[in-house]
Parts: sequence; C-alpha cells; structure tokens
Amino acid sequence: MATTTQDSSMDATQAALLAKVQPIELHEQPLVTNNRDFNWVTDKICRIVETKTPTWWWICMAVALMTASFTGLGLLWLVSSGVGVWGLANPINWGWAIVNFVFWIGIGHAGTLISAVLCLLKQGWRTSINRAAEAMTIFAVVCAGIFPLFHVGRVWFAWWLFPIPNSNMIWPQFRSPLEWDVFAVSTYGTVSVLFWYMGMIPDLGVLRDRAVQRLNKGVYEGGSAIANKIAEGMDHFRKNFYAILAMGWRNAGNHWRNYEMAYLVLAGLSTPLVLSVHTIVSFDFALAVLPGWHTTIFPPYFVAGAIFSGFGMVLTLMLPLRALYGLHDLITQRHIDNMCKICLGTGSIVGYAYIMEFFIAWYGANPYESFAFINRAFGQYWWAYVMMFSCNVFTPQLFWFKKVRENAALVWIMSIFINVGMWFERFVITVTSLANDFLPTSWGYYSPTMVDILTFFGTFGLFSVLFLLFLRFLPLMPIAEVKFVMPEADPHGHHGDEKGDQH
Amino acid sequence: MSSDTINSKGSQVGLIALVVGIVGIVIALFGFKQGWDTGEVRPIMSWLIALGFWLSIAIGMLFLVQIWYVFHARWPTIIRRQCEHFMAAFPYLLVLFLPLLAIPFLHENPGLLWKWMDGHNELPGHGTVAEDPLYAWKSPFLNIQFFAIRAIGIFAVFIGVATLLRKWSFDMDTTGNINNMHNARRLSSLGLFLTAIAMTLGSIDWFKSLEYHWFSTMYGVWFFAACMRAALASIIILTVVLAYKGYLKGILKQAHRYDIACMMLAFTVFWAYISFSQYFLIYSANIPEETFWYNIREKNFDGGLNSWWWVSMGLIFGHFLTPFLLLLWYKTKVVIWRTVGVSIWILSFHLLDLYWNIIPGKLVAPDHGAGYLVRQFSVSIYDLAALVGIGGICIFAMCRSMKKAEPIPIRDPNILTSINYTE
Amino acid sequence: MANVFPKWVNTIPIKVIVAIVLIKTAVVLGVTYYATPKYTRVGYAPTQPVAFSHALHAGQLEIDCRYCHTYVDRSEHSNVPTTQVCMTCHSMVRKDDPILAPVRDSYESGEPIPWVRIHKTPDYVYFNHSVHVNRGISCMECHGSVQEMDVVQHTKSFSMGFCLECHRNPEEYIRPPEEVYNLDWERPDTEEFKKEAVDFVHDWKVNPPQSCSGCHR
Amino acid sequence: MTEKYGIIASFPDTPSFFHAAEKVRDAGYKKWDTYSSFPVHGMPEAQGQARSKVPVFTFLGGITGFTVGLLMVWWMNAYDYPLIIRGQPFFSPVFPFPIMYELTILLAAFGTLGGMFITNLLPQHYSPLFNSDQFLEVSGDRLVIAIEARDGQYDVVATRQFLEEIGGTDIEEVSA
Repeated sequence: MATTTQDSSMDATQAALLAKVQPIELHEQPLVTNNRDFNWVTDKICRIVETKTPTWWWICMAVALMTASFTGLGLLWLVSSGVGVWGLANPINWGWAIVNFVFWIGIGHAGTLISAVLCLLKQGWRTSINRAAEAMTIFAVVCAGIFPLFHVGRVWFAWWLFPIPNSNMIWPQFRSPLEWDVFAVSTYGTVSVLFWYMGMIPDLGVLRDRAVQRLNKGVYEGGSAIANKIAEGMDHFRKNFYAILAMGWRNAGNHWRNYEMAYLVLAGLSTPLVLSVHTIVSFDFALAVLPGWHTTIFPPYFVAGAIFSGFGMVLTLMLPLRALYGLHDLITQRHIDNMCKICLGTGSIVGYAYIMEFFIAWYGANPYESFAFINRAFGQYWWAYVMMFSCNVFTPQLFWFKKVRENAALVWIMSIFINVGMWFERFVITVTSLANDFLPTSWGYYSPTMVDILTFFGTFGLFSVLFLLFLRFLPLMPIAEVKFVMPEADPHGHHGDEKGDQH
Repeated sequence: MSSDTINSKGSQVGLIALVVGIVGIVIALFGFKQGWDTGEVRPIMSWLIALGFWLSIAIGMLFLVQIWYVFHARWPTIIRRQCEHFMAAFPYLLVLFLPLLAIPFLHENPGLLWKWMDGHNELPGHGTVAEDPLYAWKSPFLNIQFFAIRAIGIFAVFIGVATLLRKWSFDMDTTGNINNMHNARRLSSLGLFLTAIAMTLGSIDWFKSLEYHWFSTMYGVWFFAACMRAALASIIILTVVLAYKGYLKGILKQAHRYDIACMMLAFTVFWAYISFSQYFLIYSANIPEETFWYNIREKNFDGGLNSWWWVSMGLIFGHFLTPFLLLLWYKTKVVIWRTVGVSIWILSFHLLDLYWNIIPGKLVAPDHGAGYLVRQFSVSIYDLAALVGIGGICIFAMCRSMKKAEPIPIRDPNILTSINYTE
Repeated sequence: MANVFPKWVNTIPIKVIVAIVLIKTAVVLGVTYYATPKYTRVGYAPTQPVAFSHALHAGQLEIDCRYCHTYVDRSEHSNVPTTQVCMTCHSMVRKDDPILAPVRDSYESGEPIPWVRIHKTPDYVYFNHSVHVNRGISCMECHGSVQEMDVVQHTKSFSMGFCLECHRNPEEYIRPPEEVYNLDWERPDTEEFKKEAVDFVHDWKVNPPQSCSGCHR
Repeated sequence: MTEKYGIIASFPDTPSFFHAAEKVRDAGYKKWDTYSSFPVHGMPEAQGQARSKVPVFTFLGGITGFTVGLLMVWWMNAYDYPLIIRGQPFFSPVFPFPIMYELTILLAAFGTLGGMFITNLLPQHYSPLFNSDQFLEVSGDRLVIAIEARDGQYDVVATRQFLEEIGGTDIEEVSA
C-alpha cells in the first residue's frame, strides 16, 4: 500500500526526536507464562480432548443430566397442561419466563464481546478465553430460547413466528417487539455458531493431523489390550470427525489471509449484532408504556448489564476449568485481572443507569414514573431491589483492590453474586412494574410455581451438559490465536529493537 | 529543522490562533451584548453552540485518553500526547463559559437563555414558569444557585482530571518515573466515572434544560457519543496536519490513522444507535409529554413541516448514513484526503447536531395566546465568529501546551510499539 | 498416505450444494401441497346414516335451503333439520322406502338421527351464519355446489386463509341478497356488476373484520 | 507416484520463515504458499498477496439481507396483510428496522463465512500435501514453504537449490 502510506521520509527533526526515545521498561506479565513453546501450547490444549475421559467429567455429566431433566419434566408438564402451570396471573403476565430469558441471553453476551469487541480492540488477552466464552454464548442462547418458545403455549405452532407461508394466510407482525426478538435471537444464535465454527476450523485441522500422526505411528501402549484398542478406535473416530469438520484446512498463508479477514469482518458484524440483540430485548420492555419500563436509557443499559452478567459467568466457568486442567500458564492472573476490571466497569455503568433512571423518574415529574421507582426500592419487592443493587453495584466495587482480584476463590464467589444480582435485576424490572400498574384495584403479587422453579433450575443442567460435551470434543482454546500472541510468532524477532519501516 | 524551529513554528501558529480567536470572540461578544440588550437570544445561542462544539471535542479527548490508559492501549501512545495538549483548553473553556453563567446573575431577565431561570418567562400556552407545576417540582434541581455550583463542579472535574493526566504524562518525559503511568492509569479508571457524571450533568444542564419539560434518560449517553465522534474526527485532522507540516512527519503511520478511523466508524454507529433508540422509544410510546420535543423539530404548530425537518433528515443521512457507508470502505480509512474529508464532514454535522439540539428548544410564545412558534434553523455571522473565536483560543491553548513537553511521550513504555505500529 | 479421504472427495461440496437445493425445493413444494391444512379436510365425504341426496332435494326438486336449515338467516348457527322436518314430506312421499327406515325409526323413538357433521369451524373461531347470508354471501361460497352432490363433500378448505380471502375482498364474493339461496345463480362477469358489488359493499356497510378479535373472540 | 506436486522446505523460526517468504516472492514464483499453524503478522504482504476479497461477499450478503428484509416487511405487513396495530403506519422504515437490521447481519455473516470458503477454495478434504508426514507437523510448530510444480519457474533442481539458499531445511519432494 505504498500509495496510501503517508510520506515516510523523515527529516532531521524527526530523526532527532526518535533518537530521544527511550522507553522505560515496564514489566508486564506475558499472556502465556513460563516461556512455553508452540508445541507445548498445542499439546496442552489438544490433550484435553485426546486423553481418556476423566472421572470427574462423568460425575459432572451425570449430575448435569439429572439437573437438566428437571427442565424436561417442567416443559413436559407445561405442554401437557398449558401455560397456567406457571405462576403467571393478572396483572403479572410476564414472570420468570421472561426473566430467565433475559438472564440467559445476557449471559451469552460476554462471549460475543470477548470474541468480537476485544478482537477489534486488539486485546491479546482474549485469546485463551474466547473459545469457551463463545461456546457459552451459544449454550446460553439455547437455554434462553426455551422460555419464550414454550411461553407461546401451543409450542407446536411456534413456527408461525417465522415468515413462512401458512394456510392462515397471515404473516408475522413486524411492528411487535416480540417478533423482533425472534429475529434478533435466531440471528444471534446463528451468527454465534458461524463465528464459533469458523474460529475452530484451524484447530480442528490440528486435531485431525494429530490423530493421523498417532495412527501413522501406530504405537498404542500403556494400557491393557482392550484399552489400547479403544484408544486406537477413538483416534480413527477423531481422524474422520475432525477431518470432516476441518474442511481440508491446510494452514496455508493464503488460507490465513482470507481467514483473518473473514474473522475480522465477522467480529465487526458481531459487535453491532450483540448491541442490537440486547437492545431489542430491552425494547420488549421499553416500547410498552408502563412506568419503569418506558425509559430511553434501556438499550445501552441492558447491553452493559448483559456484558456484566456474561463476564460474571465467564469467571464462574473459567476459574474451575483452569484449576481442573492446570491451565494457569494460559489463563493467567492478567486474564483474571482484566475480566474483573471489565466487571467493575460494566457494573458501574449499570449503576449509572440505575441512578439515572431514578433521577429522571423524579426529574420527569411524572407521578406514575416516580411511584414506580419508589415502589421498586421500598415497595413489596424491596428485597429483590436490595439484592439487585448490592450484588450488581457494590460487589464489583471490591474489584478495585488487587488483593481481591488475586484471590481466585473470592473472585469466583463474587462472580456468582454477579449472576444472582443480574437475575434479580431482570426480576425487578419485569415484576415490580407489572405488579403495580395504573389500576390499583388489580395490583398483585407474583409467586412462582414449582414448575417455574424446576424449569429454570434445570436449564443450568442443560447448560452444563452442553458445556461438558464441548469440553470433551472440541478444542477449548483457539490454539492458533494463543500462538499468535506469543513472542515467538513475531516475524521481526521479539526484542522490540527494530525500528522504522517494516515493509 | 531543529526542535527550536518546531517550537517557533508552534508559537507562530499559536499566535495566529490567538489573534484570530480574539477577533472572533470580540465579534461574537458584540452579538452577545446585542442579545443581552435587546433580549433576543439567538446570538447568545451562537455562543452556547460554539462552546458546546469545542467542549465536546475536549471532553471526547479526555475520555479517549482515559480509555486508552484503562485498556493499556499501546498503539495510540503518540496520539495520546496530542490529545493531552488539546486538553489544556479546559481552563480557557471555563473562562469562556462565564458569560453564559453571568446571564442568570447579572441580566434583568435571568431566564434569557435558560427560560426556567426566570419565573416571569411566558410558556407557550402554559402561563409563566412560576405558575408551572412541573417547574415547581423540578426547582430543587433547576435553580440558579445549584446550576452555578454544578457548572463549577463539572469544570472542576474536567480541569482536575485533565491537569493531573497532563502533569504525569509530561513528567514522565523528563524523569522517566514509571509511577506516573501507574498514577495515570489509576486516576483514569476513577476519572472515567467522574467525567461521565460531569458530562451527563453538563448535557442536562446546558442543553436539555433549555426545554426543561422534556426528559430522557439517554441524553447523557447521546452527548457522550457526540463527544467521542467529534474528538476522533478532530484527532485525525490534527494528527494529519502535524504529520504534514509538524513534528509527526514520518512518525504517524497509516496504521494509526486506520485505527482511529475504525473507532470513528464504531462511534458513528454508536451515535446512530443512541439517537435512533431515543427517537424510536419516544416515537413508539407516543406520549405527548415526550414527543413534543421531536414534534417541534419536525412541525410547526399548524402541522406543516418546518426547517428542522430538513435538518433532521440531514442528520440521518449526513451524520450517520454517509460517513457510515464511506467509512465501511477500506480506502476511506487509509487514503489521507478521504479520511480527513470524512472527518471534516462529521465535524460539520456534529455542529448541525448541536444546532438541532439547542436552537428549537427555545420556543416562542406568540402574542395571541395559544400555540407556539418554533425558532427556525438559521446560521448567523455570530455563530461563525463564536466558533472561530472559541476555537482559536483552544488552538492557542494547545500550541502553548505543545511547547511545554516533548512532541511524543519519549519515555512511555509503549512508545516503541506505537511508533512501529503496523496494521 | 496420510490423507484421511481419497481425492474424489473434493468434488463432494458441489454435489452437496446441488443436492441440497434439489431436496429443499422438493420438501418445500411437498409440504406446501400435501401437509398444509388447506388440503387436509377437502374431500371429506362421510357416509351418512341415511343416504340423503342434496342433488335430489336441492338440485332437482329445488327445495330452498331454508326449508330444512331453518334458522340459517336468523341465527349464528345453521341447524341440521330434525326428523320431523323430514317427515313433513316423507310421511307421505316414499313412506315405505327401506332407505328411509332410520328416519321412521327416529321419528317413532324420538332419538335424533346421528348425522355426521362435515363442516366445522374450530371452537376458537366465532362464525355467524345469519350475518353472512343476510349480507349477500351465498351458502355455496363455503359449502360449494351442494345442489350437485349426492353425498355432501367438504369442498372448501375452511382454513383461516380461506376466510381472510373473502374478508379482504368481499366485493368479489358478494351477490344480491335475493340471490343468496339461488344456488344456480351465476355471477355476471360485467363491469357493471362489479361496480354494483362495490357499491353494495359500501351501501350496506359490509365491513368484514380482519383483526384477530373479529373471529377469535 | 510419478506426478509431483511440488517441493516443501521447513524453516527454523518465524523471522527466517518470514524473510524466506519475501525472497520467494522476489524470485518471482507464483504458485507457492507458506504454511504455519498460526497467522504470521504481515505475511500477506511478504507473500505479495493483495487484500482479501472476503469483504465483497460480506457486502453482497448484507445488501441482500437488507433488501430482503425491507421487501419482506413491506409485502407482508403493508401489502399482503395490512393490519391496524396501535394506530401505527402499515409501513414505515422505523418500526421494522430491527428486522431489516438483523437480516442484514445474518446474511452478511453467511456471506463472510461463504466468502472465506470460496476464496480459500474450501472445502477441499484431499490435498497432496497431507501425504507428507513432515507437512503434518505444521500443526505443531513446523514452518513450511511449498512451491508447486505447476509454477512456470519450477525446476526440480533449481527450485530445490533456491529453497536451500534461502535457509530451508528438510527439503522434500511431494508426490501428487
């Protein structure tokens, strides 16, 4: 691009200026610690899926499956009896279903944020967590989708939500925010899968090549004859499975060139997408003329909240994984620090929105609006508001302290608080506004039924089942990207002593 | 050219800017005085618009510097220093804000600009401000004393944060003390919240309260988006000029411009997102107490389209769609004249956005009672004078600051990464 | 050899794309034609307890619809005639015909004849016969040419789309009120008539609801 | 095993790999490529490749999505089945904007992934290179340059010598 580069000839002033440059050493923790080399990284990540299934995996899987069955039972119950089995009653016609939907969708947002926004911002530290975070996004969207899907009641007619011709000769109503949700969430799910899959192609190629290499070597030892036979059989399976999915990826420079561009473009597409998804979710509320819902800050406020809860979930997942698989060299203290800081930042933005809502509710001088907010904090749901405010605004403030950030156990506990707090945020928004609307005679109090509780509880199991499958069969980290941020990958040596034009 | 010649050149530019600025300010103040005497508020609005314009650039830069610190961004290190220079304008902007602050205290109609400041002001169809129950409700916040305190507080935050960041950054050039950087990073993480709150209050006080009946929780975020765009566009222009004639020659790379342009694209989308969401939620809820704010920017009382409708369309297509489509294109982000062109374009429409937010807010109550008259879009000589005047002072402040420190932060740990930055 | 797949595999993608396009088209067409409700009930012609021929009664003998379906113009419901109605004639006409044995049995015992219902709207749809027949919508618009049927058959789909088609363009289905029960009436294909129909819709304030709550009350 | 695909050579570290690529480019070879298990910063320029064409596919996808969304919304809600809802206009670019927006992104994303596959000529599950055991090690840390026999300048001896000169080791001929 010689034609577009700015006049690169320097005169004496600039040379003198550059001569004065004398950067201070800043000791920063590398993103991959302990001077690991490429092969170590490849091996470390690949062996997670290549070695024998650990016992804890089977135990977790069993527990997760059992938990997931609650969702199955709850939904079966719902479908066979009708939506009445949920605790929805006038005036609270939106209860846990929408709360859980928004909660799960929000969790997903961190995945896209890490993979897309941090990619655009050239944040190298994203590499070792983005794959798992993207997986989390997809599974969270799956869990989220269940609730509105079954809330329609006759779930077998849910396809009417899509613009497919049917004998009723009617079409979806595109002026409805709920219809936007259909498009937003399905687009979000699809694009996340595309992004996730495309990011995985090079790694699938690596897994394929390793299986082929092992088979070529043909040495299967170290166990009983049957165990060796099984290991060989698994490698045959892997060879074919990964080869099909890798689509013939060859690590060619040409491949990388187009791949990198596609990745960047997808990141660029996912960023407005992730903003739009939670914006549209917020429109579900904000478009209604209901005090406490109709407020213009909802879109960015929801997005910030989503990212906040998502990072909470990433921490909740990654900290145990790091311990279980010994990934301390790849998920370093620096990664945890950064995630804590993002929680702190987004948590504070959420706090800004809470305060702004309250202030404008007063400033707007609308008595209904003021009442809605006073009622939120001091009405019959005050406990939910306290939970929300303390978990979301005060908890992350502890992340100001390095001592807190360095204590993995404490961070993990706080990340759970964040998840709880964000669930309560959605509960507060949904239920308090509906419970006390314009007509005091119909005011009510919402209580969930057993079916509500079991269905929601079970989604954690479903999420875990999917995540455990992911752990077992797909590469947990983007190997290529982790290598890319290592100093050995720098084509100009890694001492930073070269100056001037590199092309 | 030695560094002395750079300095002398800088002083030269600064001197010119100062002279131009003073001339502009004198003309603008002349208009201000006329407005003051006659009670015609339009020339005073010119002052507010121009101040808002330059303030938004400075605030945006303040945000950017802090964001870069917090994210530990390496590539913008050489650009950060230029922002730090521009941030020297804050104290001057405070001084230039004083004429506006003088109105409630010295003018016979304290509500000349912000109508709620005087209970005698007529509201279209509502009687006077003093009779207005909405004002009575809001008066604990909207009263002159508190307004003045807030204004001082807001500027105190801007000036305080900017001064400290500048001090530490400049100090590192000479002492090479890494603690400066740690301090700056720590301050930035806290400063971002302070700046955000100050900026929100500023936008509510100075722009939104012109039409104090209206309210929107998003307004602060809108102003944030506007500031960021203005700052990024100005950075492109500033750095390209510095790379063409000044000390950044050969140091500023295509990669830097590309990344700034990418950020500009991102904030173009963000601005549209915020503006659209605000409009959309108010439009679809269709509550009169909110929609009137958009109505007066579209229609006259008799229902006919007014000049602001065209401005609104201009904002949709000119402030969002055109720069968005242009910036999607790789060439726009790297070919200098195109990037600069888009930046100038964005700055012009940012100015228009301020017009759109400020001027229609002052409705005129006609003599015959019912209805209202919308103050139509117009550009006056005082707009230009105030813009050039305040801008001249800001550029003078920047040039003055440039003499105080190295052109680039030579001891910054990330300076080499930034100098050798490639796409 | 370390290749997992043989060389010809490289041609699979293009084949897969072609196959997907073909299969998808087939599936879409098939589902549209066979599996949408439009086609599910049409053709339903159950055997009735009595081999009653509409072709004979309504066609050949030209008995007015309302003779048997008495309340069709006064009620939301079009009734199936009682045995007594049959017996008004058949106490004299063909009084010993073995085909009519169930009718006579019913008349004697008082137990109604178990006619099999053919035309049904779902319970969540509100349909009013009188509104339709009194505003120029003939029986045959929904029930088809009953006067030609020996065994009554479901000829129209009764899908929501079927209702909506008429509700959106009533002037294309409407006829002069005096011709509603004239099953042999033919719609004149003239500009003049079309204008009349439009005027009729306007003058008689025919305003078929298209909103959800019009039918799903 | 008579047909030859080309010659591959390995390089010890990223800088030498990178500079070797520049030299192959300067030597005027056309049908060749570099192979590494991670993207090397600046490699497309070093290989003399133009900017990727993937964004074109993205753009086409996006435009299609937007147009389809616009037409769909208009046709379904304003033309084929207009229904009065909350007194809102049948068609306005404002209300269904989220729909058009999401479709734009959806199809642009498909366009991007499809564009990546098309520009890379994938899926291509069989490649002669996989026949080389050495080549499989690219997945670990091996850095390989392969010059194909189809290249006009290709000559078994001269090309092998050239690769040696620019620092290549483990030079191997790969059969097609």
